[in-house]
Amino acid sequence: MAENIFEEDEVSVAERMAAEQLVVDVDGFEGPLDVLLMLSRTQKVDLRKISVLALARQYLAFVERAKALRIELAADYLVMAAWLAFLKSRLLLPPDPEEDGPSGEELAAHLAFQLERLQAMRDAAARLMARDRLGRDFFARGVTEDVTRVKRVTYTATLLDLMQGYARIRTRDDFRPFVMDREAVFTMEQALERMRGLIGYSPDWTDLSAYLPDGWDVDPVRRRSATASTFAATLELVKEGRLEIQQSETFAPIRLRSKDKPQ
Amino acid sequence: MSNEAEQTVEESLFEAPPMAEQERMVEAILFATAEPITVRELQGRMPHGCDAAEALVHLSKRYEGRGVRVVKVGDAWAMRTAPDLGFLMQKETVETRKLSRAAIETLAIIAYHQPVTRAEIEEIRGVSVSRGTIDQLLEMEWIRFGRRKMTPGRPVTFVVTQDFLDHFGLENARDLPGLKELRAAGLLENRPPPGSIAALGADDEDEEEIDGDQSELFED
Amino acid sequence: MSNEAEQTVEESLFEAPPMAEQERMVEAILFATAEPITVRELQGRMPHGCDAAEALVHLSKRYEGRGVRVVKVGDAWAMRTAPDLGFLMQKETVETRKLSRAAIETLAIIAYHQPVTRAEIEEIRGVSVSRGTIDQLLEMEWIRFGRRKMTPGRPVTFVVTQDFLDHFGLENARDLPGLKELRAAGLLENRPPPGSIAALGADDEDEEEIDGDQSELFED
Repeated sequence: MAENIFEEDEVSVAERMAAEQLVVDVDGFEGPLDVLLMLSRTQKVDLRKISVLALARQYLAFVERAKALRIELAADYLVMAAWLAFLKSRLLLPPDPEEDGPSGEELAAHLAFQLERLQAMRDAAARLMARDRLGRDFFARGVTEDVTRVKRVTYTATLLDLMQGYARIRTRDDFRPFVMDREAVFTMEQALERMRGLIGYSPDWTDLSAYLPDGWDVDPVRRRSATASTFAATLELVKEGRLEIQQSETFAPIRLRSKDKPQ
Repeated sequence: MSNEAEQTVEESLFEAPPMAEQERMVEAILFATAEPITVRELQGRMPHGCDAAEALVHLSKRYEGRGVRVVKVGDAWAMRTAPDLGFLMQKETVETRKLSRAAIETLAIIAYHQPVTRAEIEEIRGVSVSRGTIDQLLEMEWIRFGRRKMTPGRPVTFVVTQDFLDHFGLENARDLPGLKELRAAGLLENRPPPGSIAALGADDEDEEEIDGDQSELFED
Repeated sequence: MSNEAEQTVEESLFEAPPMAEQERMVEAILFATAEPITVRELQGRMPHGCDAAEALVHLSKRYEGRGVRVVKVGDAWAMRTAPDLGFLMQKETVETRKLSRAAIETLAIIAYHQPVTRAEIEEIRGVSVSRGTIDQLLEMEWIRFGRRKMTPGRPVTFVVTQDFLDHFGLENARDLPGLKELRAAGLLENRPPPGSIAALGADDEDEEEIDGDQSELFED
């Protein structure tokens, strides 16, 4: 189909081939600037000496051919075509002194600059990719040793910390009255639990002091607390009818005995 | 008395090992690691008082012409096999994902024009840059975000990374092939189209920023 | 560049490269290969006519005493960092932390009451002293064991060390300010108002809180 169209143009085979390729490859182009750059190469001159007018004609012809082939051209190709048509007219007509804005030459120069810059970047990219490359031409160490991170902690303190610490301890006694000292308190709950476990084994009269828990019978503060709670627990158990309690006289030892039947 | 003790401790603390020994240390560290290591990092791993930079000079001289070289990558150092022996390494060759033409061109534009905004890349290429292309380059860690441009909208910029330099065996982004010539030819300028107002007078500022950023990029 | 290299290789297909060149090749291969490599494998990768075994001998001699060595692993060869430089493969980060309150208090008691037994420390502090606290202070070399007390059980005592004195800038443990001076310095003055309701009937948890407040007051 393409051949039929171009037969009428009476162009050389080479040109026709180029044109065909151009049109067929339109999808392969990356936008109008890419096409322009490719077209500019057919002028076979230094990009700086390119004829933008000729280039505009080439591009417009390209768009016409693509249209004739019913190739869907993206909008920007057509925008570029319109712009180039405008540029062409500017370049061909003598400048209108009334009109503002950049001259055709300025616009053309900028387009030439854009093409040259794009070409320069393509060349640069090619040179970059042609460099010796890591993992292809030169290589990194094959066996790497990981760096283990060791965290070392050092501790520090100031003399003030030290003195404050000491001051804190030495003044703690001042705070004592305001704080319940749990260390030296044997609660009634604890005593009750302990007594419940013990009374079953004491059918004989036993001194209350014998029921004080280990470690609570030496230090006077602790002994006092343990005695009080144990006595209170005893009374509770008497109330429950599980214990008998007696004291021969004031300040005499308090003695107790189980009411449970020994098993 | 206590002061004296402290002093001697400190003195021995800062008495560095002989240079030959420091060279061995740098050798071992560089050898063990695939990634480039900065002088600062080297210094941090070596005993107190060592001069990693000097040891590096000695070491790279020692490896001149060997099968393995000491190379500078940005402000870091690494050991790499000599490129002329690449033919021995077919086994080690890692197939890098083939980059599209768009990706390669975008990469080159970022390398040569950095810091560069997406709009500028598009202006140079004449087509829009797909998100995927940028993503791919970011993912490969060949490019990263630079600081924002001080232009309306404060657009984000892209710059190349140390990995990029390492991959292409560049000591520095200034060593990019043909960079000087391109700059002299004005081809790295972001010339605004004639008649556009927005970019008027912005040229000098941009130029400055490019230089500033390029050197800054490799400082840390 | 790699093309050139390839060409020279092909040209010298039957003429082995000079031994120095072979050594370079072995060096590059050993460097880049992840696994140890046998002489036969080396030979297979090098150009025809090469003597990998001899090149290996030269290479390992070259690396003698360096930061990297050529070592035999089974019947294969590899390059490894010198064992005496293993410490470089660690990155030490030092973090300075404040001593815990328990440790400071224990230390203070030892300093003020030395030589002092653990039981005595516990009596003064009113709480038991954890093994860890004592160990930490011993490890820091701020306290050491003193002579045993001539009391039943002959308990061990603790005293402060010279390091301790150095750290706190004291010539002598007796230089520590006394209670009177602490009070004069305002260190003992912050007491809760007598009969303060907040503290009434407080249990352990509250005690902790009160103490916390107290230390805050001191620190300000």
